[in-house]
Amino acid sequence: MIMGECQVTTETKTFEPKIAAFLCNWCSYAGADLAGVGRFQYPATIRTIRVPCSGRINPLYILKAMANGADGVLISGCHPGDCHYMSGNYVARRKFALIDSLLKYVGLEEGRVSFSWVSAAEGVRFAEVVKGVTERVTALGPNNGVFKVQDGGGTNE
Amino acid sequence: MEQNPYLPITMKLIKNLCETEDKLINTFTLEFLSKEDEENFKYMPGQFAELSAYGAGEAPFGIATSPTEPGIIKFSVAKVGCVSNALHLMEEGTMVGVRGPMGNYYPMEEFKGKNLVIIGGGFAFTTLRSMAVYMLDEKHRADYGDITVIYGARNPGLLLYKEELAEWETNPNINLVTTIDRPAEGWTKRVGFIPTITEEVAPSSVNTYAVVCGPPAMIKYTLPVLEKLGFPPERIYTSLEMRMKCGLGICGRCNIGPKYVCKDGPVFSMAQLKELPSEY
Amino acid sequence: MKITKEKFGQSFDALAADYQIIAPVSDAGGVNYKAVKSFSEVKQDYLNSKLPPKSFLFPQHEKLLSYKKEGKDVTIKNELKVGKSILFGVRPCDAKAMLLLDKVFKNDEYTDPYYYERRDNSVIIGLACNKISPTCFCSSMSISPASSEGSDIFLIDLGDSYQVEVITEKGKALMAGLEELVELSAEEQALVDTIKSAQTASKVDVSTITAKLDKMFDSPFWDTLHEKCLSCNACSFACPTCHCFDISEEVHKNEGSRVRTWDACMAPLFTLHGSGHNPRDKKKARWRQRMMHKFNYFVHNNGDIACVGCGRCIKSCPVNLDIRQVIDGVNNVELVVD
Amino acid sequence: MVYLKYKTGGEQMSSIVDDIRATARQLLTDGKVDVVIGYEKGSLPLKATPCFVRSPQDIDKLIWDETCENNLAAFSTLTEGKKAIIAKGCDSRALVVLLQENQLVRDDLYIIGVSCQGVINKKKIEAETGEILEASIADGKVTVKGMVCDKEYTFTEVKDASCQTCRYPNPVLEDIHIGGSIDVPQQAAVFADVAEMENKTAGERQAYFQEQMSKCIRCYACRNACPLCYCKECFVDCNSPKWLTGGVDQAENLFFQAGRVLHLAGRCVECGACSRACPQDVDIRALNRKMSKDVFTMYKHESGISMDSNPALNEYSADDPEAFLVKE
Repeated sequence: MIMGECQVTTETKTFEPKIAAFLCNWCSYAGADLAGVGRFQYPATIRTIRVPCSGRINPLYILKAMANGADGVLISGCHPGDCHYMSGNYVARRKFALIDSLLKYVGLEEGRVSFSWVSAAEGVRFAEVVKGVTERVTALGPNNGVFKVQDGGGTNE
Repeated sequence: MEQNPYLPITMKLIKNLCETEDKLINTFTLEFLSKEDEENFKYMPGQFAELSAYGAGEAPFGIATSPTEPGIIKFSVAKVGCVSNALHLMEEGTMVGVRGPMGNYYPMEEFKGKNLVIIGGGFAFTTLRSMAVYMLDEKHRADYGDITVIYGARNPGLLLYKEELAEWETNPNINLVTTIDRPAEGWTKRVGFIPTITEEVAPSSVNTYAVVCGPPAMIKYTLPVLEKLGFPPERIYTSLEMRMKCGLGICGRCNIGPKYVCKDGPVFSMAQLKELPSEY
Repeated sequence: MKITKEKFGQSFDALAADYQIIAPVSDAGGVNYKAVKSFSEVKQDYLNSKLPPKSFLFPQHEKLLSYKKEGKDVTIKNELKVGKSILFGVRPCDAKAMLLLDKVFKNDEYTDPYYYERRDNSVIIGLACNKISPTCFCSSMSISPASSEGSDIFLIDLGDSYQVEVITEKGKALMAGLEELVELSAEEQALVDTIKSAQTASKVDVSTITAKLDKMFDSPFWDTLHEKCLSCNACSFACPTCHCFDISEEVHKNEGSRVRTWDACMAPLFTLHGSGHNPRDKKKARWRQRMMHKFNYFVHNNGDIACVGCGRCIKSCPVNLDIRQVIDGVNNVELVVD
Repeated sequence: MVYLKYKTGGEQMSSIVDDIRATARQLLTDGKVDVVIGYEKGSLPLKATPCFVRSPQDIDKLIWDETCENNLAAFSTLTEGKKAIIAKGCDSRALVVLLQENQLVRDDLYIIGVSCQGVINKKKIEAETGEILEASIADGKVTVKGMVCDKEYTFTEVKDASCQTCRYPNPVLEDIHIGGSIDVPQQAAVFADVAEMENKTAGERQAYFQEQMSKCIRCYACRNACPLCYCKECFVDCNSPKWLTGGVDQAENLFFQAGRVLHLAGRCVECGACSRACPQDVDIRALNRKMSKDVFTMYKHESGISMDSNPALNEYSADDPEAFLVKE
């Protein structure tokens, strides 16, 4: 299965998506770390942005990532109940549900923006999530511009 | 076609010097890259320029150097926003953009043969320094009478151009009075707010012009003092600050009544300001 | 003299090869000026466009320069690129507004090359208003629904033909290719006369407003005028003479551009200083600025009122703050004589 | 219409106006408030305009009819002093949210509640009749003389979209109620409009919103007309970080609208002021309605209907739906 995927990647070598990954410091970032330490392979498509908590994620981060040309966005925090700050991810969960729903409503393709919970112990799963997200974003192709600002209109600080 | 006034010339930041103890004000020394650029950048004390930190944007700052200092221009800038932060962080050797010189300048011609009292507070001393240096230049010194500089800051650490001030202390061509708001350890000079000190040390208003720059509160309380000392509004000058973008009198935000501070100012006499609405 | 629309359309289509032609078209946002390739795309029967044609001389978002940073070095590129264009179907109010903008973008010291390159390379084909909207008040602003001021060529719609007046040398040069002008019939002449003598029903009196406003900066009139204003930019963006802009930077990695975008005096952040001080932090001050700028400051600086009576601000205001009523209000203020 | 207890433009309407004026007079003469924020006749047909009454002699300017479309709650945070506000159902909901978010002091606010049978959407009429020259409202009929044609409409035909789907025509918080109340219409399917849009393909929706966004000129009338957009510095104006440029690229316009709508999620009271304020007729409401529907179906919450219920995004439950998660 993994071999097969690799072949797919080689064939479509022309497009390697760039995925902005917002990972919570306590679980998902540690999960990513564990994936690295454990040498669980996953595609080098994500650009990690560590945030203190998934509750810290502002919807604008997601929109901005796409405006600046990210082909996909991955957001990951602690599993519900495991939040380092007790309820940050519960609060985030409501936000995420609405963001996900609105983005699809305005016509953003399913799979462009993904949400997941990955704990610090789930190194393998983190790799799986990234693989899955990468596959779906690769299948969608480059950011088609629903939010991508044309002609270098992006702004970074 | 004439020059595109929106295109900056490129200059090299050769020195990025922290001026004050609170580390909020830096002086940037910029070097002209060509003789031609320098030729085209003929300015007078009181003018300003739009300084570009590429990646952050552009903002207007008063030119702190005098045209008598060739090859370079300097700006002393407080860290307040996007552009000034980027400038503060900038490494020496970086290329920046400069548009200018812009605006009007202190009426150096009109000042000829007159005594000058220059009153500055905080970091609003930049274009005043330019003017003082201009008049102290050997080519110009004879044109002007007595020069008194009253310069104050909250504490000694916040005074700009400390080395130069030290030099002026002993220079017979200029009478420097520095003051700080509250007593501080090691400070042996004057203590007190500028209006009070002005009242104490200002020269006679006869045949004298006053130029005042500083925070609004300082100006507000200094003006009555000058009035009391007999300075008529036509002989009191100040330089105004406004939010500016184009610097060309077009973009529409820096106006006071029908006057654009960027083009018709920034230097105004109190007599001129009295004719304008108090919207600044 | 007149030309049939059929003939005119043929010349129009031919000109489209050399010129970018901007003309009113009907689309999702209503009637607006857009680039067209053929006369058949042009909306024939319209009162006026929803947004003024000023955006073709002064776009809402325009690159001034671009740059590339490499290490400590930077290279700058001027982004001024302009082709020849024709603005077709410009109403008298908007044509007059361009004359006013001309004064803004050139002052005693500077000329704005971005505006003037476009301006100098464009020909304005004006079109008289056969129908007048109830919010139009151009007749009060020394314009009329059929005034040709500001147009290079001026047309009056006669149904299946246009009455043609060539106003400027620029217009003459463009018209050189059009030979097929014929005389108007008596009937058509009568129609032209009717259109030319038409006046807007809505009127304001601006005869003394500038002098009045000279004395009104501190008037209590401003204390309540602004209350219902929401401080949005709808009126300014819809205004053919409003020209305030912002300059900002758009950055992508080590490359970027400096752009100018429309801005408006109604926005509180417009005048906010870096220090936090804001000379026009109150709506009152901003509305006073809007009126003063249009009816007083602009007159002092440029000799004309910066309002052409197109009525777009009236139509676009979400709270119905009607500039005609504000003008009336100024006229009705009793100055306190001291 | 069955649910209309009083007719449009009828006698009850004028008695409401009398009662509003009497209440305003009382409040001002008693010194209970400094200003009464209501409506007066506007300069255009079928358009009322907000009116700030500070002295009894201006009281007779106050009106009440189907043209009173602005959400006056938007002025509550902008106007200093003690104020009385004439509030329709949606306006009162906005006031509730503002109170919940500590933007208003309850004691400084006097709510004059008026039940609302909906407001007229002028744009809908003008699309057919051309610019309106004259118009009158009587007996549930709106008679319009337009530049293109004259036409007579029933009130329901020209009612604003947000009023068509209104579930709270009666004020939810008020200090005095004026006029009768309105039976809440039974809607066959709540959020039918959203469902219709949801049933379209992603491509169709994308095309629809791109067309809508292409009209936006970023004048921010929507934001400023919104009673709940009270941020001192909106994210669009923020320059550090700079979320948006001043460009009018449709992707950026969607960024602005989506960002704004997400900030209003769980707070929006569906008054439709944004859409009505839009000079370019952008269907902003479609986005807000979607959020309202989601909040309603997922979290059983409607914003601003009671001072006691917490805003949806301030709360959570252990079993909130999480269908949005990736499948891995």
